[in-house]
Amino acid sequence: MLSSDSGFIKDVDGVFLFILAISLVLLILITLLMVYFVIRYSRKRNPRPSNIEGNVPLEILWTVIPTILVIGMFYYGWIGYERMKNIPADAIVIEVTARMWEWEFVYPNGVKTDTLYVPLGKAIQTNLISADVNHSFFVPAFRLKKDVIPNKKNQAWFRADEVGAYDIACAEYCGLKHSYMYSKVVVMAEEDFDSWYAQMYGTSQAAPADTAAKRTEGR
Amino acid sequence: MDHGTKNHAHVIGYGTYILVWLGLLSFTGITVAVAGMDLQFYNIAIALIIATVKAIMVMTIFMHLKFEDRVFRIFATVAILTLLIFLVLTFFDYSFAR
Amino acid sequence: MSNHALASQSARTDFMRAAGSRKGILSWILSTDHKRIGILYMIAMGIFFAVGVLFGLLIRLELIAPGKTIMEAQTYNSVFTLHGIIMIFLFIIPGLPAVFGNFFLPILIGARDVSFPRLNLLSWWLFVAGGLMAIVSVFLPGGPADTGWTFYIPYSVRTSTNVIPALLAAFTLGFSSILTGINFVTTVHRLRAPGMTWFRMPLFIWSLYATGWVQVLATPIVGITLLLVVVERALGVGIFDPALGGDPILYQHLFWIYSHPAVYIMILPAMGLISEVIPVFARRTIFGYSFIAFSSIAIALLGSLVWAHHMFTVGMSDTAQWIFSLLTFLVSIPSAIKVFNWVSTLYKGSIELEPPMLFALAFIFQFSIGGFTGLMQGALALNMHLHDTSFIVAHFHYVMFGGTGFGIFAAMHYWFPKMFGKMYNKARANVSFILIFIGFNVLYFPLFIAGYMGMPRRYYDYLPEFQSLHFISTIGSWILVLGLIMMVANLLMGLRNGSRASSNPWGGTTLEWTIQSPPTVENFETIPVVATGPYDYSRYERGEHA
Amino acid sequence: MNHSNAVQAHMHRDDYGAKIGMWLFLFTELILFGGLFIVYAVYRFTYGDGFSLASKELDTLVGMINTIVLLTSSLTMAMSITAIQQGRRRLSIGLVGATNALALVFMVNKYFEWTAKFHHGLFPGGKELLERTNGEILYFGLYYVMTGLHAIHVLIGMVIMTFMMVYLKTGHVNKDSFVKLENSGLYWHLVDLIWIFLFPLFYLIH
Repeated sequence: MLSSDSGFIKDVDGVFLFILAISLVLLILITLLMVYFVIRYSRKRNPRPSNIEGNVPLEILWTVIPTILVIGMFYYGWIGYERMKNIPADAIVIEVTARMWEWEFVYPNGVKTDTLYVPLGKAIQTNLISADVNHSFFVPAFRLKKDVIPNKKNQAWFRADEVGAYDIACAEYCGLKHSYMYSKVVVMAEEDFDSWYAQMYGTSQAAPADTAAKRTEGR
Repeated sequence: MDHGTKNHAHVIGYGTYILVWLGLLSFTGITVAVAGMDLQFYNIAIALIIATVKAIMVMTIFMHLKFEDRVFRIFATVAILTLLIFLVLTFFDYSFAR
Repeated sequence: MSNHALASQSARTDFMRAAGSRKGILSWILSTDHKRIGILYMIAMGIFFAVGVLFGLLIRLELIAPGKTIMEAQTYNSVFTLHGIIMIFLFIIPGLPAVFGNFFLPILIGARDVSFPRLNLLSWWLFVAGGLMAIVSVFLPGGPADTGWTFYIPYSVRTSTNVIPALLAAFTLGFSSILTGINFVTTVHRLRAPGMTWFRMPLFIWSLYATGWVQVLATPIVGITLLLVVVERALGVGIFDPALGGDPILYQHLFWIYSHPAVYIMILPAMGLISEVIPVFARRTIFGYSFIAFSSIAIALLGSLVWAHHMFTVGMSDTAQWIFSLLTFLVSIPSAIKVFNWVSTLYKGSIELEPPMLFALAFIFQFSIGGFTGLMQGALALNMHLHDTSFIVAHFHYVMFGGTGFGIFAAMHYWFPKMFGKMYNKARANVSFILIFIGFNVLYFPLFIAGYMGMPRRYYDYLPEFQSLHFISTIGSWILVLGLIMMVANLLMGLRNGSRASSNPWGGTTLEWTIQSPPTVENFETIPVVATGPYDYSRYERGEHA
Repeated sequence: MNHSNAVQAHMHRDDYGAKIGMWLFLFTELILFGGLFIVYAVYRFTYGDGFSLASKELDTLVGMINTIVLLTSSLTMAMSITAIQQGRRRLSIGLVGATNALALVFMVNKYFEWTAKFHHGLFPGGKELLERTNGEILYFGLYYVMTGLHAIHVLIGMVIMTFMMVYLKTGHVNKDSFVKLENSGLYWHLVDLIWIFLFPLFYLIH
């Protein structure tokens, strides 16, 4: 789930916490004021209302402050996104094909798998190709999502910083088995990956172990 | 703003209409003639500019916008601007590297 | 209004009983009286809402546990598609404008009807026709559409289900919505009573006016887009289909050019309604009238420019990404202004927590949550993670249901005595409110958490780690439905044998409270002359209230 | 706003309001076609070569004749309003009739143009067309949809004109009450306006 680490986790979670903190302060302020006013100025306590028509300085204040806050939010969101889209030049390029309802990964040496094996700490670039309808390449653990659109060459990248297996989901509705279109990113230590890669070379099909790794089977 | 009886106030003469019509026909001739030349990008620009001029002529005279209340002109401007903004914002996606 | 006028008016028959040239049901379904049309909409919409709720309940029930619970995946996909189509096109969009706008827009500006009464009736017929088409598409061979309400290309071209009837239904409903918009904008321009200047209009009217413009200027885009999918499917014309070189993303652009403003068609009238309710129950004038009025226009304007924030993950140009992200953040400001003004309207008021007020206050709370979580999705980096997860589902239900839905409920409780001349049981209304409020939040809040954890939306099945959240959510749906049933039953009981309501049970100051309940066919015997703003509560301030 | 007028509007017919309503409706039509123009613009941008190639197959002369026909019909339509304002009923009927006749000429022309294309196999799903490049397929897709939708509007216009001729004849539309004719005219001019843009986009720009 959300236990792993990739370059974007800090960015995404950082923006989230930033907006969440501001939102919570404002939400609590609004709610408490509302509740306080309802009690303090209930008809029993305050039978005679005061018709205050408005207050221009106040209006300006609560226009300007939110404007500054949201521009700050925009800025942090943008900075984080910049890192997501700048793919390092030394990234390993893996072709990802999405079709109803499975993923296929093709490595630079022609190896094909249905599970994505990647070395630890290396930048991985995924070239996203759709064989039929729209899909979306979603790795929640890496805070990574990019749509896979026919006729369009989308790319995404990530760098996994912890060994383990993480879910790949399809996040764009694609029909009957949309919810079963899961696969895994398996992050291996670099030497493990190298030996796996060398061993796989020449075999174009996925190893039997791959299917076992898929969570979707048999459900 | 006074209106209500406005309908009867502006009777536009046949002559005005015929003049506009002649103008429209000449612009049609010009645009066809220009299309025959090879001016690359300017072909598109000229064709669209002439079409816009013709459209303005139809709207102001044939459709009486020139003689109607201001509110109609504001409305028309809002609608056309809306469409233009839709177009421009869509092209913020297409005309930059994706 | 003088006592004499009141007495003579009470003797007149109200619009419910008035004898027209036609008898029986025809006197309703062929009526051009804006009030009858409003009630026709209410009935039709109520039925569709019940169906939509049922589908929602089925979705939640299926998701109570992983694996198959009550239905197959294909059925589930159709059910959530229909839930979306019904709730959006047949409930939320027409909810406030078509029902309460029709009934109260002419009354609130001191008119006898809308500008084009026959066109108004046509809108209702188109609405019914569209609704029937959507229902018929379920039973035709091929099965109900399973594309999601967004009809994304290329799936909508490839699936063998009945997409065309569903598209034509949506198109017809869009047309109905356009005609209502044209009618309202014209009515506001032409039929305001003497003295009813623009800045003496009730804020509900301002919001309907802004909504009308959005209906007129945005709906045709989705109309043509859906038609293009129809010709693409029916005739094989190459427009969006990638197999013929088409661009699926262009479809998304066109779809959201309408469908994002549509969100504002849904929420603006609710905001206007809240601006009506709060002053009445706080017995004081609204805080910052002109700021609320202008923020409606600003929302309509800015809201039309932010559509591509539904598409941050499709791979748009970077320029488009940041422009749409920035515009999205800016549209939150007028909404924030409204919220602050509403809360300030409570300050030094004389507040009575009647049922409509409870719904209105819940609106502010839930709409705020919906708005704040909307900010999160506007942030580009965060959007990459949240897009198409159940976080989004929770967010838009907080806005659409927690906002507009609660607005509709507030309107129902607020105007019920005026529309029918009877009063419902307030204690039961309060209990149903509490159930709805609790049920709603229990239902949707867990989906925020699940979404952040990576639960994608439109999933028939899910990983075991999400089970507890889905379980809580499903429990919430039961509480919510219980509350809804109780609320509707209470209103229906009020309709049957509620106590007689006076013409002004809440002490409101807008024009509808000056006429009898239910109103006469003509609304006003003589067209009123307006001399003050809409929320003049100075008599309460002076302590002189009857 | 002058309120005595607004009050009057409650009791009498509201020509001014009718015109506002008509204009609002025209905006929806404008945006309806606008959506298509956006599609056109994006695809011309993406598939410039295919569009250029395909557009050369349309006959500029046919397009020009139809442009002149529609412009002239707009003229007769506009003049018919002046005629009824002056109380010249028969002239007005004649001018609306001329508009209708010109619309018919437009449709006949269109019919021959389309059938010629069909003969060459250039229709949606046609074998000839499917063998071409994506840009050309999209061009012809848009050509049929946009001119087709426009033609439907011309047909609707002809129905409206026929009604107007009847109304003029029966006196339902007369010297003092001609807003229906005015609104029909507005509609007709919009149909013309759309064509003013369709013509260069499909026939002239290569």
